[in-house]
Amino acid sequence: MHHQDIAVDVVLDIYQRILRIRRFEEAVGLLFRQGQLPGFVHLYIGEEAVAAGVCAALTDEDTIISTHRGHGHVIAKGGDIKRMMAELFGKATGYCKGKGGSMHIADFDIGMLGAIGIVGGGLPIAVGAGLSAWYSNSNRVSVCFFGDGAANEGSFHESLNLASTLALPVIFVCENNQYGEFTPAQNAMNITDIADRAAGYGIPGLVADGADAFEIYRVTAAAVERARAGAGPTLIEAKTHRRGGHAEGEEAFLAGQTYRDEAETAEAQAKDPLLLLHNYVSENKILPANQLETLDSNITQAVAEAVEAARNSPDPALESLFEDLWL
Amino acid sequence: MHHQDIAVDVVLDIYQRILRIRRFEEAVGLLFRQGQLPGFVHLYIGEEAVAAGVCAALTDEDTIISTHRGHGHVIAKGGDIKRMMAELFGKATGYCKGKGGSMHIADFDIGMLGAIGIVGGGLPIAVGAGLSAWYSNSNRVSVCFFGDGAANEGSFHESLNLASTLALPVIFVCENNQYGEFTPAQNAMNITDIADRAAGYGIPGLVADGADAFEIYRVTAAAVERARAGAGPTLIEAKTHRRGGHAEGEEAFLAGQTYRDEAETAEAQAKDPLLLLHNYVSENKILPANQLETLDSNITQAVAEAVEAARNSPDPALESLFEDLWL
Amino acid sequence: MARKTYVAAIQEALAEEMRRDPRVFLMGEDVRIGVFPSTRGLHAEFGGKRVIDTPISELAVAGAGIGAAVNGLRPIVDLMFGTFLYLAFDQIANQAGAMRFMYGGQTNVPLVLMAQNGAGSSAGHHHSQAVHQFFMNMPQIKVIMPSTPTDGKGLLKSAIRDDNPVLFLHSLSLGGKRSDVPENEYLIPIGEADIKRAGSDVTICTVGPTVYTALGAAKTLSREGIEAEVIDLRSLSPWDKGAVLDSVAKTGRFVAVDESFPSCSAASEWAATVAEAVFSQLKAPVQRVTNKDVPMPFSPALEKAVLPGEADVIAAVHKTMAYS
Amino acid sequence: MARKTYVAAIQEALAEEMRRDPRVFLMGEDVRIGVFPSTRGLHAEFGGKRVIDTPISELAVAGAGIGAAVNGLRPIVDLMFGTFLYLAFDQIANQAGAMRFMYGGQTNVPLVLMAQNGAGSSAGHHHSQAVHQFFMNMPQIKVIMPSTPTDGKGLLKSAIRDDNPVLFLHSLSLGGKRSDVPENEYLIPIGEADIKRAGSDVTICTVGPTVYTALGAAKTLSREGIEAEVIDLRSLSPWDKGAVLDSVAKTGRFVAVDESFPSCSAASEWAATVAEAVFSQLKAPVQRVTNKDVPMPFSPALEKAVLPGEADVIAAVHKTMAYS
Ligand SMILES: Cc1ncc(C[n+]2csc(CCOP(=O)(O)OP(=O)(O)O)c2C)c(N)n1
Ligand SMILES: Cc1ncc(C[n+]2csc(CCOP(=O)(O)OP(=O)(O)O)c2C)c(N)n1
Ligand SMILES: [Mg+2]
Ligand SMILES: [Mg+2]
Repeated sequence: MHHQDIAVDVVLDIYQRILRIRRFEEAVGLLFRQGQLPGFVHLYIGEEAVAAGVCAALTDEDTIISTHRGHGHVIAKGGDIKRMMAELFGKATGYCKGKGGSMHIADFDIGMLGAIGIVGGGLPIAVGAGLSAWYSNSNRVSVCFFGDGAANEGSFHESLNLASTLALPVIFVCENNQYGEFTPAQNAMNITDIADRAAGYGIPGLVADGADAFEIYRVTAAAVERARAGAGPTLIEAKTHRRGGHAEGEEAFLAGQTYRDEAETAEAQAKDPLLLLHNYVSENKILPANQLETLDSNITQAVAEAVEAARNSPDPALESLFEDLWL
Repeated sequence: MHHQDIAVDVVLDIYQRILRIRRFEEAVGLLFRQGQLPGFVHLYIGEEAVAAGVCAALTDEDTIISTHRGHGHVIAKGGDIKRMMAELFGKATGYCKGKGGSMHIADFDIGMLGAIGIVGGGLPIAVGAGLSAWYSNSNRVSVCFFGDGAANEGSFHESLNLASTLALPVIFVCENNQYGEFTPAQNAMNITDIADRAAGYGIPGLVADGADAFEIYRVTAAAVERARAGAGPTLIEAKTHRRGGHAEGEEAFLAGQTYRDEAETAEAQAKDPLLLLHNYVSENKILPANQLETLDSNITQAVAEAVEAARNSPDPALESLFEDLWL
Repeated sequence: MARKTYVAAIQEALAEEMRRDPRVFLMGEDVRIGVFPSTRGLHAEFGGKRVIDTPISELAVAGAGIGAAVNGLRPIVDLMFGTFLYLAFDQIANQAGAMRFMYGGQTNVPLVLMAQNGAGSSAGHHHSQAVHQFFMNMPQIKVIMPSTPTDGKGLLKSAIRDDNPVLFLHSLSLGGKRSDVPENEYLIPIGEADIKRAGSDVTICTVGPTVYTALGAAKTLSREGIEAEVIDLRSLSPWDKGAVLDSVAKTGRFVAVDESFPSCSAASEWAATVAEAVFSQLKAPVQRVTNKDVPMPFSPALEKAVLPGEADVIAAVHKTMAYS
Repeated sequence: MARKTYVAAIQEALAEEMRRDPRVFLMGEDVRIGVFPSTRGLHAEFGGKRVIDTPISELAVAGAGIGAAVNGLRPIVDLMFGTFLYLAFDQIANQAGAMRFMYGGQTNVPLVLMAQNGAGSSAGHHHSQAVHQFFMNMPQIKVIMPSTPTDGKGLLKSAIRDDNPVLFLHSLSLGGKRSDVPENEYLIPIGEADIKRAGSDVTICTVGPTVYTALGAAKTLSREGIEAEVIDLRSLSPWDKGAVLDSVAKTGRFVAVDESFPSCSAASEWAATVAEAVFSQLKAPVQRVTNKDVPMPFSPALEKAVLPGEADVIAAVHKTMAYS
């Protein structure tokens, strides 16, 4: 891990994105365990360096599409944690007025084109976002986040091939956290690196360390450059770990069954992206310890305020059911 | 082209399969132009060596699945041209009692599990056939024919991955005839060899000359051996040419537009698999000329009889609509 | 006014809208050459960026249309046969129809999907099913199925200008049909029925190719002294309940004719709506005339027997007239 | 007889049938651990060859089920949520339902598909739609949606023994429901309704979780002196028309309650059938109670408002009773 080619303000920017995601997700996990959140919740803890590294390499005009595990992507793209938290509570003040929920947060104003609960469902839409940039001769790049499990959906294949055929400015970011629900990736495919599939579409496929935000930033920046130059899509596979379960409360599903061993959990812990970056920033004296603490407490404070605001927000009015329909 | 490692009776067997397909398809083309056949008709002329070479390497227990361009596969697997022709006429004596038609011929007794009109629709079913062999510890191998166009469907991806993950005895035979309808394969994918996609599933991918029935036979036999040994699926890409249009009567769609150049047509002509094999068999004196002629006239005669029989067969009774429903 | 074929009218609608609005573009398998001739010639005028041949990848192509639509374009995605929409079903049901609502009104999806619907060319089950009923069930997907060149042009133009996802269904069997198409620009609003034939004795409600079946039946019935009112819905979602209910209020008898498998069909929807809304005016039970409830056969004789025919419509009308 | 949960009853049905017939096996995403707990424990008993975890590939997995079924096995394919069936829609509509007919009776497809149907867990549009109406339209696909553990077990066992494709829909919201499940082996035939409550004034026809909504409404209505007959269809295709028509012949009033978007819904099918078949016995127009016609919202308050509730059923009954 090194940041020789990366400006310090970018380093700090990435650090803050990661920290903001972490504190948000920790709060969400707690709220869920307390029974305060409806629906399903899939946390991004352990994978933050991917969203942060990718989004730091994008402009506000570039767009992203996300998954059921989407909170981290929204925050990394600059989403408002107040409106996110309110959405998780299903409140009128949420990003989608309570109509979307955890798996369907969007912020079109910042190029966050929506989280999608259907595994693999976002890839074709991201291709369309890239197509619109290509069509309009804009400089925009479209990024799609998806998991190792999604890489086995037909939509993955069709989307990469379509984007490649039309040389669209799309970056496919596969977050290989080694599992689709409880199924190890290696039980669902007969290859080690999903990046190897890129060759089947005639596009570059790269493996990157998902715990190293700098590496993610670098490969994304290169892919962005390629995309803006009209050279077409790139597949980036970020090897990462989810620290928690597939969904919060999965213990109930598991009912005592296990699907991960301790060595793996230890590895995930050692490769925690926040820990690594925190150590890096401290050791390299990029920010003094007290400023790091202030940053953290500010973010923690903001999250707490978001929770408080969400809790105190009204439920959506029933009439809102008949709004946001046909124009 | 050589047959040093292939027994003479296999050579002759392949030759007859090819010839039977050719004469059948020529008759079908004529009938269609004469307006005698309902529906759509997609001819296999020019691609015969693929079906013949593949099926010659299979036993009667092995199964195949076919496409909209399926007549050649049925004949190569040993189908009855009388019942095929009757089906094309939509008659009660057809393979499917007139309910299937050109795009849906099946003969379960000879392991021909059906032609499928949905591009890519056969691949998952072929995986299921392979799964049943694996499940039952049988020696059976499942073969799926499909086109270059189908290789861009999500079903291709999911099927190859699923078969590979479970190490099923499935052979995926991609007949790359360079076109999906009027779209050149190279406009629909950014790679030259579809076989390269096999690496994305951790299985072997081979390119073979679809005009050389011996080569097709050889690569299939090797894939069959691999499959029977429990080593899993293989992707074979046969480079081939369709001599005619996508569908009979496509001139009407084209309305003067063209999508192929003369060089290509000339190449296809030079690589005509029947011509090549005929020359080979003659030059190598595998069968004397007069016996070759007898063979041909017998087949031509059989096809003519099939046409005659089909024409004279009754339409299906309307009550048959309410047969072949729930058991 | 010139008499034009359905195909020509659709071609005109596409070309006119592409000329009018540079955000409108067309993509699909072989739209350049035009497997269905309605897209033919557009490539010559608009070039490869606005008439895009795609790989055979229905799910991704439909989804790319959605992605382009939420990014300010107005894509027309041709998926060829209605049954191929099955491969894109997820994108349509889960995304296209829901996105605007699901994201709290942040976006909208001005997408047109095109496909041929139903049977008639003896192509077997995989190419001959009617699919409109599936999309009628999905909230926030508009569905149109015009039966004449004139309506086809006017409704397709409305669809392209519509800010919401619209499924435009046409029929191979109508491709050569002709009608008078105005020279001047015109639009036909989505959601308005057309009363094809006035009548006082029974209301026949239908859409698409069976409009002609119904009209044929009405002619025969008229010779017997039964005057059928034939309503061509033209739009299936939203549909013109007002026109239908007004007609039934007048005739007191209702026959729904729909090329579709019977259960949960459009005919069921219309019949249930009529039975619910104007029960007191009904002189006889509502009747449905649909496909037989079996897969689509290849044989022309069998195919014809599966589809709703004039005789079936006449029988249903006789049944409703005989009721007492 | 012991009181068992729905989940336990389904587990039993699967285990018993797998024990009985070695051709029966289960595959799907995470069936080993059991995302829906009904498949849990089967792997321990039957091993990895008969309880197969698959990649996330709905189209191929469903198609592989079909391929295995036509080759002599009896696959049970768990596709998890009903909306994920959209990705396998092609294989179900084009292949599973049609193959036997299309190939002239050469084969049959003894496949069971399982999925959770509908809303109730505040999971948003992508996980909360009801899908049964789509499959009811497809010829030759059987659809069952039992509401009690007892029915669940008996119908699922019938489905596994059925020689045709059957879609078994269950509901997360019913997973913890308990009922008396016989110790001895039993089957419940596909296609037979269960009259949950006898009544003389109005027939309420429903299926799945809304059976409880209807029963709750019936209880309240009874206090007002209105006796509703509540029919749990249990099977949607084929469905027990006889039971419904007999009931309406007696009560003269009909309310269809269906968790589904309204247009082309199961409710529409039932209402149309009743209006067609027993018109003369109807004392009031048929009524449908369905979802509101909007995408499924996340907020629990909004979700509840979209779904048919007891108050909606009561209002529909009041309407039909007040009619004159
Ligand atoms: C089409 C579809 N199939 C199945 C599911 C259920 N499901 C939700 S998340 C998930 C696992 C996804 O794995 P992956 O893509 O690796 O993402 P991760 O959860 O690891 O971030 C599954 C199977 C779904 N939501 N959509
Ligand atoms: C899902 C689907 N999409 C589109 C079609 C229309 N169609 C029929 S054949 C064909 C081309 C198929 O190309 P390829 O797979 O290369 O097979 P070939 O015709 O060359 O043998 C197309 C697009 C179809 N039948 N099914
Ligand atoms: Mg994963
Ligand atoms: Mg081809």
